[in-house]
Amino acid sequence: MIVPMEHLLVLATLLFVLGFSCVLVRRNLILILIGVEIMINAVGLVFIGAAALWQQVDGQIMVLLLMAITAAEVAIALALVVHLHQRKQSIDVGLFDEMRG
Amino acid sequence: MTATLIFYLLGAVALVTTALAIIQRNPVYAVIYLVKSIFALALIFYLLGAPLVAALQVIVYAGAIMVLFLFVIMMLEITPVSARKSSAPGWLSWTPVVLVALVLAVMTLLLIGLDPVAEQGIPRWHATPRDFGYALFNEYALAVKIISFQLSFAAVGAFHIGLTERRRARMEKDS
Amino acid sequence: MADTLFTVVLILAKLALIFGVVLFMAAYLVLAERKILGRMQLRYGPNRVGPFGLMQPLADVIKLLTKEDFLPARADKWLFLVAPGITAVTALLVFAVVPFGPTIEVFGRTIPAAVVDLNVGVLYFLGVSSMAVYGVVLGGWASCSKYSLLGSVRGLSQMVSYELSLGLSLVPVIMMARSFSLHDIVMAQASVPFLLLNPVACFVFLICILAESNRIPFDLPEAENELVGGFHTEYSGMRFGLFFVGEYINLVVLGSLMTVFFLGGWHGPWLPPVVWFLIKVLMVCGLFIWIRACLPRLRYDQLMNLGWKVLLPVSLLNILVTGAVLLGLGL
Amino acid sequence: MSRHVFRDIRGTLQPFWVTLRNLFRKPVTVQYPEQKQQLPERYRARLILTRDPDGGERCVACHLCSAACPVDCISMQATEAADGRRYAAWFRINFTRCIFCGLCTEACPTKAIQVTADFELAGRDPLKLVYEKVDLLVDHCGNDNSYNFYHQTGIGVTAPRGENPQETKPMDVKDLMP
Repeated sequence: MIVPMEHLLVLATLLFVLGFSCVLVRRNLILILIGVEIMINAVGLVFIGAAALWQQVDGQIMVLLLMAITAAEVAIALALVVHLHQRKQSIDVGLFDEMRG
Repeated sequence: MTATLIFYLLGAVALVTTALAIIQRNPVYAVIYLVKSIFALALIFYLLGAPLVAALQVIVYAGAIMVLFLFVIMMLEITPVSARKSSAPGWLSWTPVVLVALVLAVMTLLLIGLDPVAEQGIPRWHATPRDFGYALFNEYALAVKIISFQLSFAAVGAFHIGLTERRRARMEKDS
Repeated sequence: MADTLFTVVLILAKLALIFGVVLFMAAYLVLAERKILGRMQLRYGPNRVGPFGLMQPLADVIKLLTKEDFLPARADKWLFLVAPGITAVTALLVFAVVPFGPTIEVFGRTIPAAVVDLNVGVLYFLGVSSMAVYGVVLGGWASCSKYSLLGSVRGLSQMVSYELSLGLSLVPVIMMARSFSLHDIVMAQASVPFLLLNPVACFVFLICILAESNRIPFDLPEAENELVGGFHTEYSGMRFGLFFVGEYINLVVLGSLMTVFFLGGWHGPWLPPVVWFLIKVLMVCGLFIWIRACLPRLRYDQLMNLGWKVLLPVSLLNILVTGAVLLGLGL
Repeated sequence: MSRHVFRDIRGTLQPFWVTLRNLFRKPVTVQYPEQKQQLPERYRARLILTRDPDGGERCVACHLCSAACPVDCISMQATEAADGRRYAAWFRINFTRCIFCGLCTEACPTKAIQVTADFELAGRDPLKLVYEKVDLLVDHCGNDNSYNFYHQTGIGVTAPRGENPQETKPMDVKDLMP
C-alpha cells in the first residue's frame, strides 16, 4: 500500500482548482492554455490512481489517449494564438471581445 | 513507507510549482514551473505503477507540448524585458474561482465520504509495458484509430490556421 | 540494512566511475576533434601544451575558469545562469541507463554494469534527451539578444522535429529486442548487431542524433558565421564552457547509445567486453568528427524538409516493414 | 532528376574520401617560432630610414609619408641645416598602429623610408613599439645603392630670392602702380 486513495483525490482536486483558477483569472492567452494543461494533468492523475487501485491498465490507457488529445488541442490552440497575435499584436483576451452582444 | 513519503513530497512539489506557475507574470517562467510540476507528476505516476505513462508524460508533456509553448512565446517575441510589463490579474476576478473551488471541494469530500473504495489504500502494483501494449491494441484499438485521425485533423487544422494571408493567396493562385 | 548500504555504496561507486570516465572522455574528445580536424585540413592542431598537446584540455579549463563571467544588462539573470547547467546535466543523466558491460559479480552478487537497469530505459533516454532542448532555448531567450533568440528558436524547432524520428527509429529496435531495457537490447544482439539486421533504422538514428547534438551539418542553433554563436552568443567563461562540455558529453552519450542500440554493445570476440564497448563508442565519436570535417551546414528549410518529409516517412515505413517481417517469420 | 541524385550522392561521399586522404598527408603548417618561413624578397614589414651612398640621411622631412599614411602612424619635425639642407629633427613611427601597407615608401621622393622583411614586432609594452629616429635610421642604402636625392636636385637656394646671379629682384605687388 502506497497511499490512501483519498489523499490522491485531494491532490488531484487541488491541482484541478489551480488550473481552473488560472483559466478564469489570467488574461494572457498562453497562460490560459497552461491552465487547461494543469487541469488535464490533474485528471490524468486520477486516472492513474484508479488504474493502480483496481490494478487494471485501462486507466493508464486513458491517460495515453488524453495525452494525444492534448497534443492535438495544443497544436490548434497555439496556432490560433499566433493567428490572433498577428491581428492585434497582443495576446490579452480582453482585446478579443468583438462578439460581445 | 519510503514510497508513501516520496508520494507526499512529490505531491507538495507538484502543488507548489503549479501554484507558482499560475501566478507568474512571465509566461516563460510559468512554463518552466509547469515543467517541474509535470516532472513531479510523472514520478507520482511511476510510484503508482505506471512507468510507461510516466516516461510518456515527460516525453510528450515536458518534451513536446511545453516546448511548443516556449516556441510560440519566442515567436511572439516576448523578451525578458517586455515580459515584465504584462498586467497582473485584478482581485475581483478571483470570485468565480473561489466558488468553483468550494463546489469542487464539496464534491471531493462527498465522493470520499460516499465511496467505500476510496478509503482503501492504493496497493503496490506494476503495469509492464507488455500488458499496456496488449490492452491498448486489443481492447482499445478503435480508440487508437480515432485518436490518430484526430491528430491528423489537428495537423491539417494547425497548418491551415498558421497560413498567412499572403501564403494562402499564393497557394490558391498555384492550384 | 547492510544490504541497502551495500547497494547505495555500489551505485555511488558506479556513478563516480561513470562521471569520471565520461568527463575525461569529453575533455579529450575536444582535443581529439581539434587534432583530427586539423590533420584533415592539413594542419597540426593543438600541439603546444604538453607532449602532443595532451595538456590542452587542462589549459582550456584554466582559461575558461579565469575569464570574466559576463552577464548582459537586460538578460533574465536566473535563467541565464541556469541554462548551461541544464545542457550538461541532461547529457550526463542519460548515461545512467547505458550498460557498458555484461553483469558483473561483486562480493557474490550479480549486478548490471550500468547505474540502473531500468525496464523503460529507452523511454528514459528519450525523455531526458527531450529535456536537453530547454538548455538551448532558455539560454538563448534569457540572453535578450536577437542572435541568441534566433539560435534558440532554430534549435527548438530542429530538436523537436528530430526527436520524433529519433523515437520512431528506435521502435524497430524495441520490436526486435522485445524489451525496453537497454541490457536486454544488447543481449538480443549477441549474434548479429541490429546494424546489419536493420540498417535503415540505424541510418535514421545516426542522422537524428547528429541533429540532437547540434553538430555540423545540423549546427544551425550555433551557426557561428550567421548567428555569431547562436544561443551561446552572450555566454563567456565557465558558463560557455558548460555548454561546450555538454556538447561533448552528449557526443559520448549518443555514441554509447548508438553502440547499445545498433552496434551490439559490448559483444565482440577476444577482447574484454568493456574494451569492446569503449572501442565502439570511440568509433562512433570518430565518425561524428569525420562528418564534421566533410559536410557543410544545411539550410534551414532543407533541415526541416529532411526531418519531416524524408526521415519521418522512412522511419514509419521501416516500422511497418520490420513489423511485417517479424510477423512473417513468426517471431 | 536521376542525374542529380547521382551527383548529390557523389557530392556527399566524395568529401569523406578527400578528408580521409588528407588525414595521412603531411601538414603544410609552418611551426613558426621554431621554423621560420623563407619570406619573399619584397616582403613589406617594419619600416626603416635609409642613408644615401655618401652616408648622409636621405630623409628631407617633406611629410609626404605621414600624409600618405592611412593610420597616421608617422610624425616628424622638419628643420634646416646651415647650408639649407632639410632634415628631420625627430622622426617617429608608432608601430602599434602601423599596418605595413607600404604607402609611405610609395610616397617618399628620396627613397628614404623603406620596408624590411622583419615582421616580428610583438611586445608587452606598447610604448616600446614607438620607434624614434635613432631606432629607425640604418647605415645602409636599403634596396637602392645609387640614388642620392640632393645629387639630382642640388641643395636648395641659400641666398635670399633675387640675390643669385642672373636673377632679377622680385616684384613688390603692392608697389605696382599704373
